[in-house]
This record gives sequence, C-alpha cells and structure tokens, in this order.
Amino acid sequence: MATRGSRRAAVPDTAGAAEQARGDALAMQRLSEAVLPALIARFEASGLGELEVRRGDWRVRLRKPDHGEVLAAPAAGGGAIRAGGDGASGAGRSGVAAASAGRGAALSAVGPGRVATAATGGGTAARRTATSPAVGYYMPVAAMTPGRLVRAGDVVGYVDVLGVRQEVVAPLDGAIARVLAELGQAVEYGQELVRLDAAPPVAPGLDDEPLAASDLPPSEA
Amino acid sequence: MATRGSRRAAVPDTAGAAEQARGDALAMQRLSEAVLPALIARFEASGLGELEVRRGDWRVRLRKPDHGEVLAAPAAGGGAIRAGGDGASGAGRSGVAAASAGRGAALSAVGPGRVATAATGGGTAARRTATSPAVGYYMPVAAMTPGRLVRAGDVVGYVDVLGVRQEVVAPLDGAIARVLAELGQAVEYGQELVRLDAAPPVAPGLDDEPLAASDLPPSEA
Amino acid sequence: MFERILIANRGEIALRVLRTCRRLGIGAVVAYSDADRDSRAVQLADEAICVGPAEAKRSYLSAPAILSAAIVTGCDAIHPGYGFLSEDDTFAEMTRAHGLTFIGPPAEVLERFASKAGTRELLGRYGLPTIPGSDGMLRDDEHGLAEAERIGYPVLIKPSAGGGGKGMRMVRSPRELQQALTVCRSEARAAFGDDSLYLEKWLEENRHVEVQVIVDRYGHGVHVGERDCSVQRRHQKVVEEAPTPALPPAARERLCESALAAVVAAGYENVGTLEFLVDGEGNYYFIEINCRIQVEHPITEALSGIDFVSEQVRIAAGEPLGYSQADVVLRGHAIEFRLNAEDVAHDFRPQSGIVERYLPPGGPGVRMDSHLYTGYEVPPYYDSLLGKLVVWGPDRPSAIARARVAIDELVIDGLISNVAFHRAILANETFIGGAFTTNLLDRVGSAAFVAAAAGT
Amino acid sequence: MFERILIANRGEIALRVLRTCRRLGIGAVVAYSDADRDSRAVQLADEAICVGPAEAKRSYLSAPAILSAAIVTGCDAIHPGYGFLSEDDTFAEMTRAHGLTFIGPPAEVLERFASKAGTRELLGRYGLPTIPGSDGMLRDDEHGLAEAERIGYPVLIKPSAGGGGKGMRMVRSPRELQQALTVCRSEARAAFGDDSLYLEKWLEENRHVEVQVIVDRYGHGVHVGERDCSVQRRHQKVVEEAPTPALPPAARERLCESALAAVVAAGYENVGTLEFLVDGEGNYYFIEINCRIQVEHPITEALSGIDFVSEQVRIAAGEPLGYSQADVVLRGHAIEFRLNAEDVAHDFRPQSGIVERYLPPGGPGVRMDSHLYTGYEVPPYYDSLLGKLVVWGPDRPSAIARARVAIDELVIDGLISNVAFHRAILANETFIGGAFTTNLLDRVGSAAFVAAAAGT
Repeated sequence: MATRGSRRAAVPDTAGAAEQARGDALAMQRLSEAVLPALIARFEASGLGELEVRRGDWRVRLRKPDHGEVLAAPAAGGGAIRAGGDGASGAGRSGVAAASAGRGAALSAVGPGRVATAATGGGTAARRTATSPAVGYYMPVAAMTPGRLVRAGDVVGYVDVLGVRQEVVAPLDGAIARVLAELGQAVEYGQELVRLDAAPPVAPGLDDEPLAASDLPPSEA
Repeated sequence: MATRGSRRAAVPDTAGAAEQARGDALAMQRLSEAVLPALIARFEASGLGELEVRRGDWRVRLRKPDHGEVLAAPAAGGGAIRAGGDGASGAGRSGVAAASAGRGAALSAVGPGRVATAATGGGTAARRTATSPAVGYYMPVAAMTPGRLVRAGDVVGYVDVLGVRQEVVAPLDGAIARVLAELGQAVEYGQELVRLDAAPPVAPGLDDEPLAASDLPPSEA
Repeated sequence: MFERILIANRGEIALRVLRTCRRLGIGAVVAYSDADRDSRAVQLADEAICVGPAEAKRSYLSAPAILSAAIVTGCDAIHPGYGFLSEDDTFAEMTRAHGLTFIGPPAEVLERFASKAGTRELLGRYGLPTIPGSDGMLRDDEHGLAEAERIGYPVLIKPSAGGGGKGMRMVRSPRELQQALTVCRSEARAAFGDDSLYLEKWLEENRHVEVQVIVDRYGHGVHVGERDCSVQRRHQKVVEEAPTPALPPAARERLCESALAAVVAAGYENVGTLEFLVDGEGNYYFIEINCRIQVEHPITEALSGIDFVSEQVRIAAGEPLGYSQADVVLRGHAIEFRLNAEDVAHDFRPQSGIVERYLPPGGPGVRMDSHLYTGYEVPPYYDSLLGKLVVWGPDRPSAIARARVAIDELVIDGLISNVAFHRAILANETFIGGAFTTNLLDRVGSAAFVAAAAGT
Repeated sequence: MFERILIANRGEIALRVLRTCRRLGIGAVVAYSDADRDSRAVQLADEAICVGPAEAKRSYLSAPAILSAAIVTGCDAIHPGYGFLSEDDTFAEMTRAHGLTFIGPPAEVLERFASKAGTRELLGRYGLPTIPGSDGMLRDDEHGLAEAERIGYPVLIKPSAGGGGKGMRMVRSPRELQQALTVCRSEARAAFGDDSLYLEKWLEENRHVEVQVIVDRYGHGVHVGERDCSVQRRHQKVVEEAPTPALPPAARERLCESALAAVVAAGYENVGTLEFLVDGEGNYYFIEINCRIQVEHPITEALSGIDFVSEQVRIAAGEPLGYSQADVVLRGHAIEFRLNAEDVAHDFRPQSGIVERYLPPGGPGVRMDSHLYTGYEVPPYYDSLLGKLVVWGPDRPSAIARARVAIDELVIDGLISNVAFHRAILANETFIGGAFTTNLLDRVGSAAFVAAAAGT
C-alpha cells in the first residue's frame, strides 16, 4: 500500500558543544570518531526514522525525512477529517474522525508523508506528486486520467479558492499514475493530488532517479 | 581526583511494545536483531552515560548507573552545603553554596556519587565506604585513623541524632584510607564518612574485587 | 518571622510549601528520603537533606530524623505538610522542646483534638450536631454489638486515629459487624499503631461538606467557606469543589458560622478543616477535624485569593490574623481533581515508573499543582498522588467546562493514571447535576462507572 | 452561537482561543502554515488545516487562504487572534460577504478606527485628551519639519498603520527628523504596506496606561480597569501589570470611565483597548485604540475573572453584554512577563530551535500561557513570543514576590530566552517602586540593564 521515498544522508546537529567543559568535549570527540560513523551506518540499515544520542547539554540527532506514505482515503461525500494529533503528540485526538459540518465537502485524510512532499527538493517522492498550491476545492482536468503522459509544468488539475482557480502543476515529465482527489473535494495546502510515474530517463543529465517496480503504488485504491 | 565505580550492563527498556501495531512490531524486531547488539557494544565503548533510540510510541534506552565519583570536600567549620540542583535538573540552583545559619555546624558537599554509594550492592565503591546511618552530627572514633585495620562490622565512627549516638559501621575488612568528616560536622543519611581500602583477598570466594592503584583517591584533601 | 523552614514532606505538597516559603522570603530546606532525591522539590530547594531510606517509617515518619535534619541545617521551623507527622502532637512537642516551631497547631491543641470521639464530644458541647454514635471507644465486640443495636443498623466502624479510609467499614447486621471489627482493628493497628474503634450511624445518602477555618493565637478567626468532597471511593476523596451544590447560600453560611464559632470556643489555633456529613434534608453532622493543610486547599485559594500555607506560617510565627470575616470574599466556583497513579480498571492498583512526558494544561482559571516533570520516576513507596488539577470559573457550569478542556490537554505519559476516571466524572449526570453522594462510587463500582461513561 | 470557529493564528494565542472555543462547546479548526504543523494548537484542535507555506504573507496574512480554509472546513466564524488579519477591515468585510462572522469589531467599526490620526480626532471629539501632534499625515518632509517646529521638539514619528514599534522614532532636532523620516517611511512601507507617517509631541517621562473595554452591539459597555505597560524596549511591551501604580484609584476610575464613554459614543463594538500616555503629573493623553484581543489580556482576566476571548465570541454572535459596570469587580494585582526567544545581550537577536526541556511554573496565582512543549521546534519565521507568565497576588508586593518564585521555577532549555531580562526587572528598584517609564530601558540600554542587575 505505501510507497517508500528516497533517503537523505543523516545530518549531525552539534549545536552548543563548543561551549562545553573539557569532559564534554572529550566525550564529543569520542562520539564523533568512534561511534558516529558506525551509528550512521546502523541507522541507515535499521529502517528507523530518527535516532538521537544525548549527553548532558549536547546531543546528536540522526533523522530521515518522512517516508512518502499516502493513505488511500475513500473520497466519499463526507470523508474523513485529518485528526489533530499524531503518534508523537500523545495528547492529540489521534484517530478521531469528525464529520465536516455543512457546505457539502470534506477534507480528505492526510498521511504522514505530507511534510516531505510539500518540501521543495525533498526527495524523489515529492517530485513524483503534484500537490495543492492552496486551500480550497479540487477541480480535476477531465483528460488527466491514469496513463496520460504529461510534461513538467503541465496543468493536471485546479484548486478553487473563493472562486479563483489555482493551477495544480506536474512536477516532472511522466505519466499520471493516480488522481488522489475528487471533484469538489476540500483540499489543504501541500496536499498530494496527482501521483505521476516518472518517464524513464531519455537523456543523460536528467536528475530523476529511475523507479524500481517496488516503488510504484499498487493499483487498488 | 575522582574515582570511577564499576559499570553495570545496559538494561534495555522495551515497555509497551507488545501493544503496538504490526508495523511497530516489525521495526522492533529489526531493531533488536540488527541494531541492538551493535548499539550495546558501541555504547559500552563510547563512554556515554545514556543512549536512547525512539520510534513513535516505543523506545529503547541504554543507561549506565552513575559513576562513583566523590568530591573531596574541605571539611572546614562552615563547609559548603549541597546545592539543590544538579546538571540534569536545569532549573535547580546548581553551584550555589549557601552558608548554614547558626548551630555551629555545616553540611559538607555531596557529590553525584551518592546514589551509587548509598545503594546496597551497587558496586565495589559502595562496599568500600562506611556511610551515615542517619542525619545528625558526626563524631569520629579517635583510633580510626588512616592505616588502621578494621573488620566488617567494626564501629568506625558515630552520628549524633538528638543526643543519641548511632554507629557508623565498616562494610568490609580492610584498612582505613580516609575519614571524610570531622567532629561536629553535619551529615545526612547515606553520606560517605569513612573510606576503606579492602583487605587483599585471603580466601577464595571473597566477592570483593581487588583494587587497582588508579581507583584509590589521591592523598590531597 | 522564620529565617529557614524545613519542609518535612514530599511530592506536590513539598513543592507547594516551598513556593510559599520563597514568596515570603524564607529559606526552604527540603528533607527527603533516599527514594526522592530526584524530586522537583529537592531540585528547587535552597538546600536539601537526605533524612533516611525510602521506607517512610525511617524517613518522613521518623520524628528524630526530621528534627535532627532541621537542627543540623539551621532551620527554626518545620512544615510537616499533610499526612506523615502533620498531626502528631508528640512530634510537635519534641519540636518545641528543641527550640523550633512546628507549623501547625501547637502540641497541646493537637492533643486536645487528637481523638475523633473526644473532638466530637468537645465540639458537640460548643453547639455542633454530631452523628449518633457509640459511647466512646468500643471496649470489645460485645460492647460494639450492644452499641450498634442502640444506634440502629447500618453503622459505620471507624478508627480513632488516622484517616484515608483505613480501618473503616459499613455494616448492616450484627454478623457483618462481628466479622468487620476484627479486620478493622488489625487494619487500624497496622496503619496507625492504634486499634481503637468506634461506631457511627450510617447515613445512606450523604454529602461530605467541610469548612475551612483560620484561627490565630489570639482567638480571632475566620471561615473561608466550605468545600464539597462527596466524590469519594472507599472513603478517599477524588474530586472536591467549592461552594457545595448541596446547600443553598443561607444554609452554607449557617454551617460555616457555627463551625467557626465552635472551634474558636474550643481553643483551636492555626489553619484547620471541620468535616461534616450532610443528609438529604440538609441536616449536618460534625464528624472530624483536620489540624493541618488539606490536599484540597487550592479550591478555596481559587475562591478567596488567600494563600493557606502562608497563613499557617504567619500564625505559627505568632502573627495576628489581621483581617476579619467581612474581608473574606469568595468568588466563583472551583473544582479539584486528584490525579493518581493508579489503575482504576484493576482495583486502583498503584502504579510507579518513569513519566515519559508531562505537560500540564493552562489558560485562564487553570492551576496544576504537581511535582511531575518529563523523566521523573514515580517511586513505589508512597501515596499515588501525581498532582491536583484545579479549575476555576465564574459559576459551576463554566468550571466544569474548563475542567473538561484542561483534562483533555493534560499529558502524563508513561504510567497509568486515573484521568479516565475524571473524564467519567465530568460526563456523569449526577455530578453535573450537583447531586453526588459519598457512597455512589462504591455502590456502582468505579471500574463500572468509568466503563459506563466511556460507552456513552 | 457559532458551531465551528476557524482560528486564524498561531503560537500561544491560537491555543488561548482554542481553549475558550472548547469551553464554550464550539468546534475549533486551527489554520496553520507549513512551518507550524507540529504546533500545540494543531495537536489539540478538533481539526487542523494547512493554509500555506511558512511565509506569513501566503498563509496567516492571506485573506483568501484563511477564508477558503474556513469555508472548506465548514466554519461559521473566524477568530483572527492578534496581529496578522486581526484589525484588517477588508478581511472582516470579505468574511461577512461570504456569510461568515469575523470575531472582532464589524468591518465598518474597524474601518472607522483604522487610522490612528482619525481615531484621535474622533475620540478627541468625545472628550478624550490627545497629545499635541501634526495636522494629519505628513505630506512630505517640509510639512513634517514645519509641524515639528509648531509642536516643539522632541517629537515622535509614528506610522499611521501597524504597531510593535516599527516605523517609530523619537527625534530631537530638524536634522534628526529629516534623516529619520526616510527610515521610518521605508520601515512602515515594508511592515504595513503603508508609509503614511505623523508626528506626536514626545513626553519625556511617561507611562503607558491602557483601558480595557467591552461593548456589545446594542451600545452597552463596561470597562475592566486599566493596565500599565510602561516596561518597554523600543516601543515593545515586555512587562505589563494591573492596576497601574502610576495613578491613585480615583484617577484610574476617571480615566477608565472617560475612555468607556468616548468609545461607546463613537460606536465601538466588541472587546478593545484604548492606549494612553500618562505624564508625571498624572495627565493622560489618548494615543490609539486596539480593536482586538491584547497580548496582555490575561492580567485583566486574573483581576476580573472575565474570559475576554469568550466575550469577543459572544458579542460577535450578537449576544447582549448581560452585566453592568457594578458587576465588574477587580481583585488584587497581576503582572505579565513576555517570554521571548531573543538574546538580550546581542541586540535582542531572535532565536529559534528545539525546546529541549519545558516545564512551566505552578502554584497559587500563577498562570503560564504558552504553546511550548518539550521537543517543540520554534520556527524562525514569526515573532519570538514563547509564552506569557502571569502572576496574581492580593497586592503588588506579593505579586512581585510570586513572580520571582515562578521565574526561578520556569524551565525553557535549548534556546536563549529573555528570562534574565525579567529577573533584572524584578530586581530593579524603579520597577519595585512602581515608577518605570516607557523610555527607561532604551535610555539605559537593555543589555546594560541586565548586566547591572546581575552585578548586584
């Protein structure tokens, strides 16, 4: 069901270490020389999203961008609403799905992948999905059905913001894999709307990585 | 200046994992099989006190008991008072030394090693030091000077609690290395009072580890 | 005024006392057991001193250890908090004998009010109605059976010493009584070192209403209204509120005035609380006095703006009250929720462990008194109180509404607490209607109560 | 009453509005920018919707984005908080045109009070004294020079739009004026998209005192006393308190009554604040009105028990006020401390980063309004407000004493904040004496101020 985005190298965050006492500096050195390279390697292999090493006032955190995971939300008349909480927040009302009151539309569920997707230049997952430029109602372009070839910059849909249409644009050359929103569906800024299969590299220098078959979403909704 | 206590093996803390969803269980399995043994090895080698790996609702924490570090506090007439805070607390008033008002005595500074020392069966450091059985004023036994041989159970000093003498008892056979408190000094429960050098093992089965020279405190106060 | 106070307690109340010492510019020394060295009060104290091992008997309950700690740290007064040594007249006397001040009633006042039966008799003489009960302590089972017959079943067995529900039992027949007496006697002996028991008539549907008083050394006193503590399980308060929804304003005024008049006449001194049972007709019966700060004092602080710990300190130092009844103005409605580390679903089993994440609620009218912090390890040796959520609103419905918001905001991760129980209370029609009675929870069963609320 | 409110703001005020929505049983949808998806308000909201990227212009300041978000989430009202769109009459009009309610004054009221100069003229007509100033907006530098000559130096250059000290400068000579006009104009243009400037006579030693009013749609209004916001650095409030120590009770009463009478007569509606300068002789001059909730509203909540967000909502929904001036009772003294992520020692450089550890203070009379939690990352895109510590005491000295205790308890690890600055304020004799004036900090220099306090 879920596709997995590409991984970026871990970024060590060593703020504040400079001001520490000799003991900390020594421990830090030990950490970066002996432990850190091995940790990064293990981290890459582990499938973990985040790893943090702390001691007193300094710490090193290894973090991957979130996976480009997308929930297959049924976009019915009164769809699910994004719950406030998430796993990390604890106090949020995660899992609570409240029906949207009135106005005939609903906001579809948004998975944890949105951060990476909305970020510019995050990973290939982001570049494979056309996201919403604004908050409003989704208006598909009829011709944009799965299999249709598009070029980067093509308009693959619209979002209606107070009656003004804003373009949803293909981020790369490729074929439409799946349209993730329906006509009249409420969408928020950065929401994934149209998934693309990247075109195979035709010329050297194209910086999009080729897709492995396992990276493609399965065909069921 | 500081002596270092023995280390205990790290204890993985995996509470709550059982209730997690399949995804977490998988990640957990991956962690414990692939990452954990290596992490423990690295952790042992790193000199770190604590290491924690988290993902969503579960986490694994590797932690060593505190080092058996002892401050060599000058036991003058108006000694330093234990400050409320410590490094980990942040908001405490660490480093603030307030003079004790009145009553002619003061409480000597207590280092971070007290937890390990006061604990029963913590490490060899604890078993090498006679600690205060109560809060009160210290009363030494005149004969108990460095070099004096004692047996486990011998009274090496007293603590006066509202006029009642409570015995400070040698925890093992050995020689008195240093008396850490003075006559009339205020001491708290568990405070280190008399340091011993363990007698060399004379019979097999004695479970006290022999001391390395580097484990002995330097002779200056 | 005192220079330096030893705080001989732990948890949230140690922190509470510490805050007032700071505010008054008085040095605060925290006495702690080996199990509490990472406590918030120790972290914030001007000085902290370890008085003994985890076992309370050798630390917080050890009069010599506490007194010695006060002496060696140069304190001139001891604040005992609640529980532990807070109502121990021998300890108060020892403290005075060593030239220090016990912050609470003087030893002779504590002694005068030490026996519950004696206090009922004493304050009965000064006009407070009391529940029909046994003629003093029960000499033996036969005496108990005869007295129960005279009073009429059901009756409540109560220990002379202590509190918190230990050694208490309601019985409906001579056979139940005979069995229960043995159990109560051994419970009371274990908990308080005193197995004296007495009987009281059991009021089927009653409310627990208590009156807060402050009386100075010179016989000037005020009451600061009443509190309703009818939400109890096994005789332990869980939710308290003020004012009581059980009585109209005129009746509340009458109750508070008669309580104040009686304790002043009986020579009480310092901050104290008189507990009453109120029956369905609004009749009230004095049951006992608490000669110390109450756990639930913050709701009265929310209404009055008075700092009760500060009043304890001032009066113990010999200061006159300095204001009169007309200056005590109560505003709005306040409710306190006791957050306990206990598993309501499993017989209130106490919980201990590391608080993985702690974030108190905030906003207008919300106060959280708690010693928790992220990473704190709740030790298994003491009571299970994690903190007290206190909400204030201009009226009862708005206080209830704010309580719901605050409970939903509160984050205590890492151990099981009774938050779900409080959610159930806040969803309960009887509570919302202000009609909770003390035996409701035990009749329904707390677990069933929570489950029923979750189902709606 | 509304069913569902869109909260079009962030940080502590989003949380503050959310709490009141919850209390009133109204659904709360939080509109957030891409940089705020981990915010506490988003976590606690009934629903949260991303309205744009981090850049405020495309998210919190984008009227179409906010309005579209309200519509697609089924909201029937929008609460704008403070700053951003909170006083934007065009946005209020757009909101109404789409059938939704703007929670604040109606568009035409916002428009009437949009110009500072116009408002001074309008309220001057209704009896409020104003500071001598330029005849309307400055047409050009020459006009400015002529007007400054007429008023007399020193004069203060002020922008017609906005607030927060941007585009403001005090000058003492024509030469300084000419240089400053260019700078102020470009600052004002950049900050507010409007470079209109005017001049005001500069009062050397003055206090900033503001009056809180609530006026319903039907012309019934109350004032809720005044606040003193004289602790400012570069025209930004840092500490506020109520009541003001600058004026005796009778003068405060007169000020508040005249302020209320003037705004009611001028047709104001909803919650609002009238700002005055008070000179050394106790003369007061109206300077501007804030047509929204103020950052410092909690100190008035502490005194009055009134929930100002709730009042905004009720009045915007068309409810009558429902109480009169006699029902507004102010009790005690309250002080607010703005905790900012800024490095006072380095020119107030704003800080961002991860909050390694957060633990708010507690106890009686302490309220902490903050969106922080342990692990929260303060984004670099918005203002540096981390939270507001509000303390209450029965009188000013006890409020100050409690503030010291609370500041010492507060834990915000991981980024530099202005806590040391607040400690310096609480140690400052001028502040303790209640004699702080608005230009004191800038005259001394904030860094020097903190250093001086640390040295004592």
